[in-house]
Amino acid sequence: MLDYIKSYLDMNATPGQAGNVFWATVYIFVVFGGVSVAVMAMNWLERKALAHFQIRLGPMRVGPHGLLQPIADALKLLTKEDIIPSEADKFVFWIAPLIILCASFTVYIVIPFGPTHAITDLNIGILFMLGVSSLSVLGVVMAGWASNSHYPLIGALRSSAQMVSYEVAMGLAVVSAILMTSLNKTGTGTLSMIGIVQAQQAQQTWFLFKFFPLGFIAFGVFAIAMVAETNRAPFDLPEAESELTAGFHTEYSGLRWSLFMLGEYAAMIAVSSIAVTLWLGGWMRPFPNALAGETWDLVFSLFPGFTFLALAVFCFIGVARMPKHPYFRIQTIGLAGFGAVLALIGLILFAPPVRDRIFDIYWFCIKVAGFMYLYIWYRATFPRYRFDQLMKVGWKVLLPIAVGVLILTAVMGVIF
Amino acid sequence: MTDPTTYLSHLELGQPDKTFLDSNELIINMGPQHPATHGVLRVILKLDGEKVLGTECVIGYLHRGVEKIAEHRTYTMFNPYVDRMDYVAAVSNGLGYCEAVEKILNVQAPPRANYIRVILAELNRLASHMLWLGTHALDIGAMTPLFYTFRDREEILKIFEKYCGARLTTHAFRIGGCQYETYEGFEDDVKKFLDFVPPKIDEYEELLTTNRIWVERTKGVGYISGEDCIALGVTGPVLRASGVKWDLRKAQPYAAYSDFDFEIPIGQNGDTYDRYIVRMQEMRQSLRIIRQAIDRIPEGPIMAKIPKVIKPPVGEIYHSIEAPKGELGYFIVSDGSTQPYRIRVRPPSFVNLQALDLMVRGQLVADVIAVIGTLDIVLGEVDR
Amino acid sequence: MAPVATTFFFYFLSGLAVLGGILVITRKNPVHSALALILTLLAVAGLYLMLYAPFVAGVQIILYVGGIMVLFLFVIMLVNLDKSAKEDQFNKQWLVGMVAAAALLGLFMAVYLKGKYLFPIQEAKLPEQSNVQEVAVSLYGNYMFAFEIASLLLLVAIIGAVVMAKKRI
Amino acid sequence: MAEETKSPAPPPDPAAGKPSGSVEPVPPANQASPSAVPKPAAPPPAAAKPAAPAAPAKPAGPVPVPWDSPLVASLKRTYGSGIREASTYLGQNYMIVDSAAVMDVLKILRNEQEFDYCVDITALHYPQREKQFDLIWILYSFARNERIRVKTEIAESDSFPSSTSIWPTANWLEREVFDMFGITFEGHPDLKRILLPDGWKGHPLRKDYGIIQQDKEWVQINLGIESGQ
Repeated sequence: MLDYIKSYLDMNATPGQAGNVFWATVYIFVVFGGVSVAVMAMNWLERKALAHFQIRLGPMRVGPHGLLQPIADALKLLTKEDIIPSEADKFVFWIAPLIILCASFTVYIVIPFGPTHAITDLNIGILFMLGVSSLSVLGVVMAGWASNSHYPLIGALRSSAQMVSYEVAMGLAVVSAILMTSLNKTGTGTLSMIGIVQAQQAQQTWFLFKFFPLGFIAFGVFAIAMVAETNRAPFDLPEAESELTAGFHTEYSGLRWSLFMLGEYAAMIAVSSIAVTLWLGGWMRPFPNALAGETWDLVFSLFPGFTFLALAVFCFIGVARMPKHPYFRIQTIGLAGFGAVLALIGLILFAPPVRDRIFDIYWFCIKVAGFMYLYIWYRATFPRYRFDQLMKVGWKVLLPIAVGVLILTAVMGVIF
Repeated sequence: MTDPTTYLSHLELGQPDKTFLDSNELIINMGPQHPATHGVLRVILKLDGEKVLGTECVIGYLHRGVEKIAEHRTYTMFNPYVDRMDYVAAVSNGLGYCEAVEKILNVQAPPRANYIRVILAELNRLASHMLWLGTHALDIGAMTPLFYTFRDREEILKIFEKYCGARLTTHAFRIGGCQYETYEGFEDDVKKFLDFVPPKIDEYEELLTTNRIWVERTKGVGYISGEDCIALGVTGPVLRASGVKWDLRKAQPYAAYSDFDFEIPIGQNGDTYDRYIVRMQEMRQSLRIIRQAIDRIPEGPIMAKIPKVIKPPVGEIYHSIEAPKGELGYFIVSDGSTQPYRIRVRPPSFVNLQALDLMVRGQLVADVIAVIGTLDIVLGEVDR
Repeated sequence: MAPVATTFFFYFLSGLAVLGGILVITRKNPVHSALALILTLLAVAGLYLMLYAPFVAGVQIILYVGGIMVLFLFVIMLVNLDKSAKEDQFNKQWLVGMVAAAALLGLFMAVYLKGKYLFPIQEAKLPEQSNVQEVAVSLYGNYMFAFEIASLLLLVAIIGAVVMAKKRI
Repeated sequence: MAEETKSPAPPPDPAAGKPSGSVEPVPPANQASPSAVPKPAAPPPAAAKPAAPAAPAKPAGPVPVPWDSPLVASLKRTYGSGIREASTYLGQNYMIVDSAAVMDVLKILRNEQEFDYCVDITALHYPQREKQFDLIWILYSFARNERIRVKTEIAESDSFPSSTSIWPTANWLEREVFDMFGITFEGHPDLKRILLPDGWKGHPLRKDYGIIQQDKEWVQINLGIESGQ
């Protein structure tokens, strides 16, 4: 048994490929747990960042700087009364959030956090991701219809139209990235997520910069479409609070509502992961070609530890700035403790065995976090599109651009 | 509540375009509990998909019978009540009421009082427009301007608070002038504010004026022509954005407005974007007026000679001012007693709201929100 | 990786597909029917996976479940179907239906009994690693003409739909 | 109120300051500008000293003075005694018109005299009078920068023609008058209560409307107490 467990560690494949059920299970738990924690962190971060964009403080009461706010929110939502409208279609109403949640979590099966850090590697990986993430629109439609109310219905109609429309542009942008994998005489193309990153590794470039500016444009199309796909500002029409109160989940409350939120944030992280994998070199560290060599590898592998240490220092600065008042004592101690934990993690990350294993995961997560920050930034800056304008952007702007880029990429691929 | 369909009795909506799917129209109740109806406005929308076939406003949820109350109060006692109508522009409401009563008494507020009134009323116009901008932008989906405008509106409210102790329902003026002399440092505060706020207005404009989504959401939305405005009695920035250069401060100057040099910004297209631009320019013009007023504020008494018991002679008077939202009129009928026989308030929001139906027909649900925002209504004033 | 519990999954997925099919025709509520159809489609996608055709399975999910069924639901929600919900589902043409079902049953029986001779057993290739390439070569190589014909047909259908749906051209 | 010395400035001739067709109004021509109003006499001692009985010694406030203008003259020529009174009070012009003629007068004001903006429609209730209601239109002309009030007396039973066909803005204003006074307008597209709920009893702005009774009744029915006062 132990051998069975250990045998995987020496292998150079994902647990799914190795057929190692134990490690696959561990990975599934780790990934799903990690995603759930990331969603909570994202929740806190969004509220804090948005607040600072808007000259306010955001959550400050629950825990130091509101660090425990997501937990408090989760507890509140869990204990809230779960209301099902009496005229609602009970079964559909009940199953809709589950579908969204399942769809957005299943996607994580194929996300490559590192060359071996994925639950499994499907040879239709990217297709699988697009397919499964397109299932979440079903949940939205069902939720809107089952609520038996006008606002959710309009929200559902909007979102189904929106998600189906933007999937087209998104798919075409993805295809042009996939085309790049097979080019440059590096072998045949692939749909596998790990294969795509390996292709970038082999070509010594991120696809973002390949066939400049084609990769860049395709990435742009995807970056816009993915915001629309996840119903986030400025494309948050299905849940436009000023128009449709809360869109398709108007009638939901408590736990079920929190499942929607969980699904939404998980989907945001998932599509950002796709973008990172396809265009930003996945787990590769920055400047793989310009700053190559052993020394640079070492320098970049020290980044994770330093990041955590920096966060710890940030916490300690916060501790120093805490008001010296008995009322704040617990908060101060909590923040100091949090900083200490972060510092400890940072120190552990300097250890060579850990460092080598964690290095690629770190770069992947950092890139995804960048996208998450963009999501917040959009939300703070942009007004909301109107429905017809949204459709216009999707069909008349993004789609032609995506088709054009696709054709040009194919031509470039044949020429070079 | 009554079934919404019975409310639609008068809506001559015509048949929606028949499609192959024979999609039937949807009737939606927007409000009274809705985040974007600015209070308790209830709009019944008749939709074909997302297209608005017709609307009907149901108002009165905030009706307090102000006009009836007036009949049972003396002129002085009624003064604070007017602040509660348009509670975001309480100073303007008070100004209109005090001037109307002064007119029927045939007295004249002293010049210094008039200057103080102009300064406060223009500050209030700024505050009202800032609140409008923040909520309007929030309705269209831009969250951030709301917090910026509230930050800057706060400075105005601080001045109000220092002047008269109240922030929102100020009751700043009295019949015959002002009760309070300006506080120590009033001029400095106002001057500081005048330097503080122009960059902030630039900031709002930077966020919105050239923002593509903002322009697309507002250009061509909620169009109303100047003729329609006049026919529907729509006044204020909405009228001016439709190209009619009419502002009571210029047309029939009251208080000290004839002393100041300012422009009436107008728009050409009569759409939501023009109304936005007009209001933004009005904010700058208000600053101009305040600057002139604070520089030239005369010394002297702040209260005219007014009898202790206000007992206007028998007669009636109509007086109106340019409130931030349009023409705010007071029609006072006196029977010679201490209590008005009747006070009629001509609320700009109420009359402007009538234009909603015309402005949103044939547009989308999202535009209804934009148009409600751009009309800048305050339900306290609509319902009184 | 060796397949696990193939038989179980085959019967499980087939059972799901059949169950979904039955639900589609027995549910009175059209939305429920559509959801049952989605169940069937997903089960069939699973069967494709078992046949080592992951590309087809993925496309099945993207196109049918993510696209077409969403449009179905879209239309069902827009159209007022209260009347049809009250109607009896098996009232008309049941005789014709029976005959058709019997004919189909006969066909299945014939294939089951005589299939061995008609379609000789052939060990299928398991192109797991290069599935997409195989499909592409078939579509754009061997069956180029048929593929183009199909796409032309679809184009005609699209234009027809636009012409019919648009109020003013 | 006798004719006294202190009268406001006489109304200037509207024709003098009348721009031709420009949209931008000129500064007020007939609206007595604040500086033009003569300083009022000392505050009416009548309020402070009600004992003073001598009528001539009582300094009356401003009084209405007849309003002469081509507009009034032409209207009077057409309607004769239909125009009962045309006066200026504190610089504000108003005319009292017979209820039979008022719709025609309004139409003429709108169509021929450029009073294209109906500022307000409201009513007054005088329970002692035979014709209990005063109906008032406040009109404004952008071209002339001039305001007038048109007043008419109607009885409760009268059903009065609606002016929505003249000014669309009259729609809600008339609904409010109906809501508050119970005056019905014939030909109004949708005459129903606007500010009060549909089931409301009575019309609150009438002088004989009892607030206390209404309140008592409500608390007796809904709260089961004797009085809310």
